[in-house]
Amino acid sequence: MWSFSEIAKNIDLWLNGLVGSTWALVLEMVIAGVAVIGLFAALGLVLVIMERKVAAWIQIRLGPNRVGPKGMFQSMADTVKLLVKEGMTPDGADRLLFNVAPFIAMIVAMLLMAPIAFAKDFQLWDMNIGVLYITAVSSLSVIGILMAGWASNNKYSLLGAMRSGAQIVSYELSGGLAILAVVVLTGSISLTDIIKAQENGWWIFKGHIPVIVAFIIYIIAVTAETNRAPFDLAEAESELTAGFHTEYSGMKFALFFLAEYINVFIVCAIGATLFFGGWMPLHIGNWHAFNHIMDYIPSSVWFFGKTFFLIFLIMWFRWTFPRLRIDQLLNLEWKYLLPISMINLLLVTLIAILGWHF
Amino acid sequence: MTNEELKVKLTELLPSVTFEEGGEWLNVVVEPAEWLAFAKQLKSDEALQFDFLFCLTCVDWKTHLTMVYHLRSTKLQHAVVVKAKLDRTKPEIETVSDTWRTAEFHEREVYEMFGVHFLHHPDLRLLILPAGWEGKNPMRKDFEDPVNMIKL
Amino acid sequence: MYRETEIIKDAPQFGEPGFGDLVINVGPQHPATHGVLHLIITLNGETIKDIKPNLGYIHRSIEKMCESLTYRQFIYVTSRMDYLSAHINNHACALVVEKGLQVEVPERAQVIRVLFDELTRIASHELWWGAMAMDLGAFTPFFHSFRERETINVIMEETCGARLTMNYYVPGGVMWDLHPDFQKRVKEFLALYKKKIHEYDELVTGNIIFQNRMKGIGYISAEDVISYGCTGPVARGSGVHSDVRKVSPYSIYNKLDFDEVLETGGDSFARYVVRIKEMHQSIKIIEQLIDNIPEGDFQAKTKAVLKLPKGEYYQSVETARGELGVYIVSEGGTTPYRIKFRSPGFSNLSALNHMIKGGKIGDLIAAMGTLDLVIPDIDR
Amino acid sequence: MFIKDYIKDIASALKSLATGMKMTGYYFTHHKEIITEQYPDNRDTLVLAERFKGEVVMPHDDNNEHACTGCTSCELACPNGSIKIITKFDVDAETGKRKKAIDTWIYHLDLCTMCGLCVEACPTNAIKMAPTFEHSVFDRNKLVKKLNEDGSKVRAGVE
Repeated sequence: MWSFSEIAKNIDLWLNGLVGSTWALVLEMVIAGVAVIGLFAALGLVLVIMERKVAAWIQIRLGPNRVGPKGMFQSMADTVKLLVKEGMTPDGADRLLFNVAPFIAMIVAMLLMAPIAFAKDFQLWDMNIGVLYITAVSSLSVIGILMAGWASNNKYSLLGAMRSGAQIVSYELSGGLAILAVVVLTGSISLTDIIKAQENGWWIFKGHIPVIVAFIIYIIAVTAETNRAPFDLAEAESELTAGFHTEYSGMKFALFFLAEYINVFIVCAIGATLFFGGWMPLHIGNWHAFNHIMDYIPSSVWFFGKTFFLIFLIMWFRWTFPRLRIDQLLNLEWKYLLPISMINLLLVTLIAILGWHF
Repeated sequence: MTNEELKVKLTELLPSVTFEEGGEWLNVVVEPAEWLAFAKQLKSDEALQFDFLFCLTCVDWKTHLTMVYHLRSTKLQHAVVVKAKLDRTKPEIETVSDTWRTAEFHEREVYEMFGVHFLHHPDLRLLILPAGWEGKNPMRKDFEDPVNMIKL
Repeated sequence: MYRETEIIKDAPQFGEPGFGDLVINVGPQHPATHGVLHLIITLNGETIKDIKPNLGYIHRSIEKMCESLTYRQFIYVTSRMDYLSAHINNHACALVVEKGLQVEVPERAQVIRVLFDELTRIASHELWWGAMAMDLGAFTPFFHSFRERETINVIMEETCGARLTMNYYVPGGVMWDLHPDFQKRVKEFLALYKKKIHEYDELVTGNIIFQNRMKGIGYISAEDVISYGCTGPVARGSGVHSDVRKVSPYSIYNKLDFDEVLETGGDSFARYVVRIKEMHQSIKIIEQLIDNIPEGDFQAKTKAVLKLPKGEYYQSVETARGELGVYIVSEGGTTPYRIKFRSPGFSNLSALNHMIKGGKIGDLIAAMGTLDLVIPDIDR
Repeated sequence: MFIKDYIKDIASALKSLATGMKMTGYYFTHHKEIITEQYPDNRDTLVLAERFKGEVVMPHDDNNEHACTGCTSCELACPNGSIKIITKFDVDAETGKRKKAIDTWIYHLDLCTMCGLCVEACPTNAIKMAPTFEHSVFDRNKLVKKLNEDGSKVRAGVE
């Protein structure tokens, strides 16, 4: 009874009863806004701690263990530190662009929250063009980075911004084609249809070889799009000190820092929805007893479990691989990922038409 | 080649060269004017092939400055020490940075520490000392610095 | 006065060649320079056109200082020059003084010295390997390399009493005898090292991203290496036979069986492989010596006040970075009249401009990583 | 043909990435490999090598006597002048002769580089290196120490 969709339905009924339907809608939008910001804050805290613990264990050290029980309040302390720190604007910086850039990065992250299905029919906005909306909006984040790089009047950040501009634009291609592979199999670009099509088995199993290849390309493209690990050329510590957010400090830096982690959450959520069936429990063909047992686990636990597994995978990349050089990065995209994802798309359409998938 | 053979070969190359005792390698004293030509021969000559200048420095003997070049041949495994006397007031010598590339940095260091002016050096600027130390030549024996140096 | 304004003052105007080049400062505070090295780089887009090093941020004029230190006192100064091969630097100074005084160092002291030199070489290559990987963006190898380096530091702490700048060598031998469980700890280290060696290749050497970042980067031919005076792994990466332990063996290196590691690639990857193999060679040397450390006293009798007879002395040793030469001109007094330290880092740095012209910033960081620069070794 | 080594190239790349991931995965799961030392917490169990050169100290025995005769050989041996010996002449009780004795043994801990040459040079082993390493103080002139206790004398028979 206590699933998210029930709660949402009760609130809706209660509000409609209380005030007229238009006011109820406005109030619901406010509640949704507050809920998303709350999710951001919680995610920010959880992901920072998770990243530092994963990094620590891989690097044979303990990780934060002093602030709070077993170091759990460390990210709380970091956020408070960033809140009280002075957000300086370097002289000679383009003041407007400099101060707006972090908010652009944050707005894009929030926009992408809309179509994601957190639990069984529990979505902010069940739009029928889900996938198209996601790919369109996620390409806006590069504007925030370019603004930051250009506005902070610092040679290193300019270099960092130029690099990340080239990187995000080129990795959109193979990321988009990988997503298309799943869209072709389901025949619709609405996220709920995609999840419903995975009723009798997730696409990663049903779509066998081509969807696995699409998934690998998707993970690589998405790591590049969020400027992480093997592709973190935008803020390459050892080359450009801190890349595009060198001059940021205080709350503005916190916004960039948070936007990066929220982007990682979103792309993993999308990856989980497309390839691992979002909130759909693990069903195998006609094993009804097994499927029935799987339904007992609430759908939101399924969703968050899959997403956090993918986040762990991306974090694992970060603490294992060195950084690519800018020309190798683009070389990898244009000479390897793009051709493979195109051929893979052809393969998937062939399988979809002939129905060779499970 | 042993020291004696080297001695014969070098006097044949440049008659006006004199030799000094002391140290495990042959010490050759050369006139600063003939040094560049002599250096080129040392490197190009088949029997010598001194292609590795492993130490270039300067010693301040209070009456004059001596440039010391330690040369070794990586192919024939023999070494020689070439010295050139310069007068203290206007020390000048030809640069050898185009025969041995390593000389460029070492000569810049000797220039700022001892004030030896290297002619035709590609980039004779201060290397280690901060700006404003031109001409102070801290490594000379008569360098006075009341702040940092405590006279016992 | 900020040195860079000099360059900007006469920056090329519109129409002149070189207009539109970006002049950026790498250093003196920069994560990849491992010290206060300041490189002024002229960039055209991402490719590097020219590098002008600006040194002297950690210049303590060691050579001027040594002119007022006696022959016992100046040894401790050299471990502040290349602090990663402190023992090997002290070994050079001790050898020069012993060569001048014709002091016969007992066999036990020589074996102890060679053991500590090789342990220092491994510790230095460990730290280089971790820092090199961190420069290229992989943070994990740094912590793994410090696990081995820490075991060596504990060995040093137990016998010499210090972890980084151990002042253990004196003219005539070593300050104290070995600690009783020195051999046990060294055997423990060898066991740990053998267990963990495959990880170095799995995590870094075999990694395809690493190879792409290092293969063909910072190429320097054999003639240029000799002409730029580079020694050590930088020279052996291009196939130049320059290991002082083989070219002019000192101490008991001629009695030891180890081979000089030579690679002909000439690029960053070749220099990387040379250092990794050199670690194996040092392990081989330690294994030969650890079980037969001869008995006898650890320090030869020397007079209270050491006076080197008039003349000049030169001794070179193979540090982790290359050939360190100590050139002493003595007037017969208790302090050297003039002393010159031929430091490997100084010449290796001069080759950087030749290596990296036309490369990208990422290549500069990769090439600088394989040069293994220690900045106090350059500035002295 | 091009396609064959294109695929082989990708396969070897993925394999090398996979071995790297396997190794870090091993360390992620095996926490017994962690080598962090919790310094402030393990202070009482922390054992330092007894030869650790932390600070020069002058051991005094129970009746406040030390072995320093004030011969200043340690001051001469110190490479960077961090030792200053002030000597005084006090009259020896029986023989009535004036004998040189130590007045204050000034030790500049902030200048000292712990090289151990003074301990080496001392003829009567009056000073030794203590394995203490927590030297941080709030006021710099706390680092200038006087090693011989007040009212301490030379131990009899130390020449």
